[in-house]
Amino acid sequence: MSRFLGRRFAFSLTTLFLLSLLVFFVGQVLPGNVGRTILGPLADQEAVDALNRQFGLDRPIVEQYGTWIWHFLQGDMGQSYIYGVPVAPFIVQALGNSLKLALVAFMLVVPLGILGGVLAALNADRPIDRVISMGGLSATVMPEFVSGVVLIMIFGVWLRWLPISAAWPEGAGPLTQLYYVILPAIPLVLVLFGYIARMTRASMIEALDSDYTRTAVLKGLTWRRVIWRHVLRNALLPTITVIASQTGYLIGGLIVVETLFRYQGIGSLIFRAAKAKDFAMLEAGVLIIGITYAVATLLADILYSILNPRIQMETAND
Amino acid sequence: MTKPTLSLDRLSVGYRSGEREHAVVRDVSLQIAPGEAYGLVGESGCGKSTVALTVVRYLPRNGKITGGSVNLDGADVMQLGPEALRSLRAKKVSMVYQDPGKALNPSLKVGRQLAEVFEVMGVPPAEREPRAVEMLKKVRIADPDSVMQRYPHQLSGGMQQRVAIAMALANDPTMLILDEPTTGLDVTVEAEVLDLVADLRNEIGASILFISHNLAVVAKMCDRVGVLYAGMLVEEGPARDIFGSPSHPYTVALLRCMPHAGQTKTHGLLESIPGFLPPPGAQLSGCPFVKRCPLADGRCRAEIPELQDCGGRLVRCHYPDRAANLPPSIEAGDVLPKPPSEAAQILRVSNLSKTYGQGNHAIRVVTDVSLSLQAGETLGLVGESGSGKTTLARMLLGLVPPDPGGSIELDGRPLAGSLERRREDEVKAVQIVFQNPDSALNRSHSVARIIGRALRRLGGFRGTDLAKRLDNLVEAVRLSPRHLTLRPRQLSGGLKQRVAIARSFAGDPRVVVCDEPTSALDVSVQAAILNLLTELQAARAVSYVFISHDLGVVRYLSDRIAVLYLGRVMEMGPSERVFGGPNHPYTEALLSAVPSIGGTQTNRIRLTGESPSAANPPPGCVFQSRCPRKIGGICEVSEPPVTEAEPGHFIRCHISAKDLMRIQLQNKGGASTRRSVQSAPSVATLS
Amino acid sequence: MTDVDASHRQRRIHEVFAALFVSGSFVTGMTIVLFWALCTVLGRHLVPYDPLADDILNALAPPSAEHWFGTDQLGRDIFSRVIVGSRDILTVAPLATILATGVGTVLGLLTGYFRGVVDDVVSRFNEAMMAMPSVIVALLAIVALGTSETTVIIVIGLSFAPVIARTVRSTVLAERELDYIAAAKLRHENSMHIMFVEILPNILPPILVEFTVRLGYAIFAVATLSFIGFGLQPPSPDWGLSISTNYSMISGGYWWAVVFDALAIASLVIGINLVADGLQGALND
Amino acid sequence: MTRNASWLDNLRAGLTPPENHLIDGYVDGRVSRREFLRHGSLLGLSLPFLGRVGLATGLGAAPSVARAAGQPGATIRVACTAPEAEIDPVLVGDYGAFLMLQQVGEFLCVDGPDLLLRPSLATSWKSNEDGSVWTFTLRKGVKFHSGGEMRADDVVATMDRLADPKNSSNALSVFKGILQSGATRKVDDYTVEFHLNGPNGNFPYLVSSDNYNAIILPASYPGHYETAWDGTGPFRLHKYTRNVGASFIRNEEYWGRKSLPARTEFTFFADIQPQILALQAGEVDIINKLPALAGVALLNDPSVNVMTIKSSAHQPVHMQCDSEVFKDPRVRQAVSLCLDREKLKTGLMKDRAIIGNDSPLASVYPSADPSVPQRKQDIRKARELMKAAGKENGFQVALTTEQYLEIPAYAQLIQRWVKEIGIDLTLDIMDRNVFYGDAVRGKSPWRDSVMGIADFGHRGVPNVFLTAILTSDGSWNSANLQNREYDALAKSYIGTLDLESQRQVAGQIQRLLLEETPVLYGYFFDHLTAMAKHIVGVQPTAMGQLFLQEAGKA
Repeated sequence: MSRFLGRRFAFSLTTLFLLSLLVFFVGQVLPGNVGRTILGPLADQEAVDALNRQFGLDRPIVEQYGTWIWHFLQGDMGQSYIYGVPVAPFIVQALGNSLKLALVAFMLVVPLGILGGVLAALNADRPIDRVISMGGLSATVMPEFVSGVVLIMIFGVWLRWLPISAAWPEGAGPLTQLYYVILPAIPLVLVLFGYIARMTRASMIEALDSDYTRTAVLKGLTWRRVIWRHVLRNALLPTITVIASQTGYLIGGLIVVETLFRYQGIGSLIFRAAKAKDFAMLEAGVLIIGITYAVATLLADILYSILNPRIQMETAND
Repeated sequence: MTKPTLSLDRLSVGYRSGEREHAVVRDVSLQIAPGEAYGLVGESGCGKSTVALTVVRYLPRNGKITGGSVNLDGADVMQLGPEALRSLRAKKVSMVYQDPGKALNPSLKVGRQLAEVFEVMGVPPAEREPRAVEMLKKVRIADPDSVMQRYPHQLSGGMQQRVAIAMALANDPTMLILDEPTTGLDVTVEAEVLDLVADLRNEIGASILFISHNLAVVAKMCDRVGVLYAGMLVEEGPARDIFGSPSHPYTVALLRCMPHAGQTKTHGLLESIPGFLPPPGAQLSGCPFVKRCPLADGRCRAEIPELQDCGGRLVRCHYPDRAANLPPSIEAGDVLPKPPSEAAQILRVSNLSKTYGQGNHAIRVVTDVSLSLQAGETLGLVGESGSGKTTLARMLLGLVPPDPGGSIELDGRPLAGSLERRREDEVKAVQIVFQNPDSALNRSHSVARIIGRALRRLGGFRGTDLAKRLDNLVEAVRLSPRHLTLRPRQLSGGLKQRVAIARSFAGDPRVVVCDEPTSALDVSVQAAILNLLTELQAARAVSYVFISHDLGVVRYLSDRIAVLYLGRVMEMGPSERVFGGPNHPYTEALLSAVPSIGGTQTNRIRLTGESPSAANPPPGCVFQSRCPRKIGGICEVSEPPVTEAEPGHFIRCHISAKDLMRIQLQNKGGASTRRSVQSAPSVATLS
Repeated sequence: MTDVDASHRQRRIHEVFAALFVSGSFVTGMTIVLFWALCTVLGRHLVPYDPLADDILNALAPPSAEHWFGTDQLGRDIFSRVIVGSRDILTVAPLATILATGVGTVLGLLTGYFRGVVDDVVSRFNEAMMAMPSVIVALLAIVALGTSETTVIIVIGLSFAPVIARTVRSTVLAERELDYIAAAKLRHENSMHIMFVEILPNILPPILVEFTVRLGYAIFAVATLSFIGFGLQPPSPDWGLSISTNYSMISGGYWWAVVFDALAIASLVIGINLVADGLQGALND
Repeated sequence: MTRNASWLDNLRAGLTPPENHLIDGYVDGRVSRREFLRHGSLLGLSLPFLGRVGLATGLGAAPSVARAAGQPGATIRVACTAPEAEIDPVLVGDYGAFLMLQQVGEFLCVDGPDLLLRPSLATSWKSNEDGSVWTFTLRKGVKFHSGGEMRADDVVATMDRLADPKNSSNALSVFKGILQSGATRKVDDYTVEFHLNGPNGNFPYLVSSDNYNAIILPASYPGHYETAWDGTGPFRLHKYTRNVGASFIRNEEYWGRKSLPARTEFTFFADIQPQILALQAGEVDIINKLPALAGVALLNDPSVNVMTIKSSAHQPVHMQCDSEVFKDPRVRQAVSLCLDREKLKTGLMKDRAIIGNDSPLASVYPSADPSVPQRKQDIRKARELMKAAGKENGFQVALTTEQYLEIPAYAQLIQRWVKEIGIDLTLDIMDRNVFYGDAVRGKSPWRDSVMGIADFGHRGVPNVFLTAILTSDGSWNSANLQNREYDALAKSYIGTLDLESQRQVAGQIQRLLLEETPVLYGYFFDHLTAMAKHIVGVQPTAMGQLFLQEAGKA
């Protein structure tokens, strides 16, 4: 077990290292000339050079990367080009908000998605399955700005049930915050519902068709008990990993949702940074998403290995 | 007659695929009396498992009963409401199937799954666990408390099946269905499980429906037997009668396909059944067997025969009395391979080992194997799963590089361990026929492309030359040019294996490794493939390394046999000597484990205990942990020497060949069951 | 003798096609996708107005016989814009997906077949790519490289490649254990032959399914980039862009300025998913 | 119409010649009442005074803004764009930022919603004879939020800070060539003199709310404005969160009438669409700056009031006069002749605009010469000009601009129109921040592009537009116009105090710019403020500021 964890942890670290290289490459090397990118194609070369010097971009690449990552590890994510202040507080605050939104979305979508998948699997190829599967699938690929706009129109403008701006008043308690976050969470729920339902449906059907389910049914167990004790137990294990694989999207992929609903998360932070070409902010934001994702998948793998006796065995023997 | 426990009345079942309904069980009627063991045999696709699933009303979603009824212990199964059906499953009927690893829930401990049966029965929670332990003891699990705490994947296949049987018997059913319960298990394990079932029969008094493709197993286990063909019951009667004097041409032909005890290739080719099973759902206008039956006439084609009573048995044939004189499918005078005359060694293997992993995790799957192969000779490699026979074969081919130290020589010249470093002519000299043609043939390439590519690469043929060679080769493996444009999935299993054989012969190989080439095939097809291999050997003077777990097949084809256990050669010698004795105790156990139809069953040598893992082999003799002939401390301490019992017959044992011979003759006389029982407890604790 | 047999087995091939065309989802999806594909190719010749022709005095006219879907805030014909609007997205997204599939397949084949250190490194790299949502990767690269259709294609293509590589790799891992690979090695075939001639044809079905699924996501991504202003630029009649500039119009009663673009995106993504679903069903049966 | 001449004469006693000239013009009908009031306020004549003149002439009284019937103690919620960078009164140039500043800070005088200058921290002002020295009298008893009383030293320090080139203040665009550092002098604690580089007839506008950087700060202002948010205004900052919003509370120590609302909340938006939705969803009460095109949904919404203020805000299209394609003025004229200005006004601006005539002297300015012929769309003539310039085959050029308000639509319209004369415009529409860059040549796509569209907010007087944008050394001369004649005219305009003389110079400028056409002025659009029906007492300015001290819910 510890061997497995150690290896898994080393994998995560490698991934993060590569991610940092990638982000650094795209953010600082690929543009060729950050100063030029910021100042635009028409700018004076002198001005460009001056800006690059200011960013320390005239130093060797390896040195730049080293400095950047070393500072990052110490919590110094660099200075914002726009605000002239350290990036870290922005990132920390935005990450906190994103996690809140992600948590709400998860708490809504995980039970719903699993329920949907289970219902679809139990009624496979019947109308209810078609509705859940196709509906979920379509919702998954529907751009959030389509669903988001529709939600704003219906619940915000016409019915006025929910605030369309996800900025809760200062000092709001958790319940008030929740009230403000529900509407932006719905597009996420829509996007993830189909995904989780589909995965759940597939593993449910696999479990339902399995020999051990047949054994359980032929034991004379009630259907309910077969489902709860034998089918779900095995079918839901893969769902953990599926859900974890969506954290990257949930933490940082929400540009549209966060912009539409004015939510101060990592997505909108990155979006603003991108618009303003605030590279330090952009790189830090993307790296934070990667770290969150790596941590989430690591946790999911650990959870999976705890819940799945076969993994324990394999690694014990390994 | 007493009221039968199970009665099927003109049962028909179909599967829906797309818009069509395919009949898989047609009009099957049978009864099983209380306490009776009824065997249902037939080749794959004949509908046996569907019958079993219909009895418990657990057909797949697309399955549908299209006619008839099932009556189980007085209840009409088709008419039961959900609760009644559940109760029937809980109390009256149990089922054990193939692949126990899948039948047990992987994420629940064995104890919990077993206790669940008692939960369904309404046993108070406190009593469930003790009763579960009791059940495990009943199926001879030596350490039930520890097994209760384990997950299924932590048990061996044999143990898993015991647990499954324990679960099936826990509710004391009136009807026990065993659907291929030993298929996929090793011979010795199969024998144990079968012994267990046979022993328990007396205790439980349940009726048994035993389903198997293995005629010998059914013959051993059952009172009465029904033979299914294309979803129809073609013959039914007492086991002894059916196997002794079959009355349906299909049954007759099927029994002839199997190599008889002692039959070898020098005696002549095997009989086979030409043609194919009608596909599921085919519209039958006459006897389902008509296209393959040498006796068929106009009436057989026009009219589906009824099951008729022929003196204590039922036969679905218009001419049941003619079956006994069914003409043989092979003409006399076919070319037979001559035994190798001059001892030209083609392949020589010395001290070959293979270790996977490193350090603490090293697993040595082949240890210090030396053997040789002569021109035109067949060397049989026998052993159970984990014995290293496939790894050994792959080392010969160069697919798996051996550990340093050993050597492989071809025609006296050393052969590189890895394929990449072998020369073209060395590569084409050693080829293989794989076990599973579905895996061995590229499913997206046509037959012509598969064989043509081999001819081009291995034979070096181009253009018209290649086309000519292709035709020759296709003809040689008895395929027709029609097949050339087809893709593997459009071919039956037998035809696929012919394509694979054609491919391996494309470069005129010196040695062909046959890795269980017929184990995925039905008996009737197996014979044809064995015949083909025999003919090719005769025509091309090729040598075979023939791997199989089926001793009958090995005996038929092999000139010499090597028996492997845990990566070591335990015994090697000429075929007739290995089958005649004296034997290594392991060989002895293997031989005695094989069920045979003939009924001249020798006393079983029971191996108890689990087969050890190659990662953790026992000290001393690797077989000592299961050996019924273990003589004491020496077996646990030192590796046994290899002794030459007779010229060319080697045995790796501390017991001398002479002593072995003596013991084994005694056993054949019927005296040693006691000995094996005695030895059982001492090793069982090792499990 | 084998007539029955062969025809039976041949039928199974036909069954895949039959299943596809019997499957309502595939036919519906294909119809929708083909409709938009047609609009992409012929759009400009099919529409009654130049999608860029403004008629600003007739802005925001409701749907009428003259303007079926009404006009937008510059008086441009929305019907023409919606029809022609498929062009950019249905050029960019499929090209990106083809690139992703190509790169992903090659990567997946190499890593799955060779395993070893290369596999470890590339797999970690893929994981690193997958840690970032594709829209974010795209954003990062577009900021770095500047907005252009080529950039969007390359960036989306490369950011989807790891997912496809992972799918391909896992099928290759299963495939390389099959004996026909050993048989090929026993003919001294080189690795290229084994990967591209032996393995590739067998893993095409999952690649095809993955392609359709990814195409849906690519459309999602391209539309999203347009919506946030990092994709296609005005005056392209692109749907995401249109929605982005008009969405508050709905509440003022000018629903037609948004609804048709939204329906267009919705129908396209649903169509593609129906196709993917149909393919998956038919190939898995 | 009766005239009370003696009263009028009484009133006129002690006025400067320009002031008397203005009254003459008004009485004779050469100057409209609106122009009279506006110019009068500029000259330092108080509104009550002007009202009395109006009454005396029988032409009606000055408008007065009545305190609306709003309930006190309300919370007023405003939607606005987010400040784009750190808020620093010296530096800010973006609308979101100066709106924040104006909530806490005050100016010497305010260019109000009716485009009349009215006193704020200065109670009155007066120029010398030629308009080169302006004297402002400061209000007494004004307290900074930080505690001290506002005095002349603070005003001097504030103005010097803005005028000092070292501080690279955004206000330099206003003060450059007019007011230098050190030229603001304290007379006594409550009197300040501005010694200008030369005569300037419009100077008070340059220290009014029009010059949004010119909020009066303590002399001791240490920088880092966001730490203290000092000022003298009716509201104090409660909380400011970057990118999210700001809230302000009533300043109980305010020198004037205490503000009605207890609290104001500003919510920052990146775009106009969500602001519209937020207003319709009832989450904000006011959208301070509503573009007509995008806001069309609100213009017709019965639950929303849209306040319209005439303004000189515009979106100039520059063509670089030294570029290969635009170096010939005939080409620039041809481009201008492609514009259908009527369409721009009614279609693009929903009639919330006035037509422009390729000069910044919009007709809202009293000084604009109405006799200059209006340029109209004339494709035929445009083609002829192109031919004459040897460009009958057209050319390709990039139109660089920003993603802001209706500019993208405007750009698309121009793109379509100039196609008629063979010009192939490629649009390069970028983020606003990026577009302006550092706003100096070499560091700003705006300044460096061959053709571009910028946006300028309202100014009470056209001085900045005439100088910074069009003079040879103008700091925002993106068209690179180098025209000595124009430079002289602009200088002369600025030095003129007298309305009629101004109008005469203006006419020359307008004609010259029609000839040169370095910049297209298609329209000047109204400042629109959308409010929920129940909100009253809000006072927007054309500049984009928002005075909320009188606001309330009806």
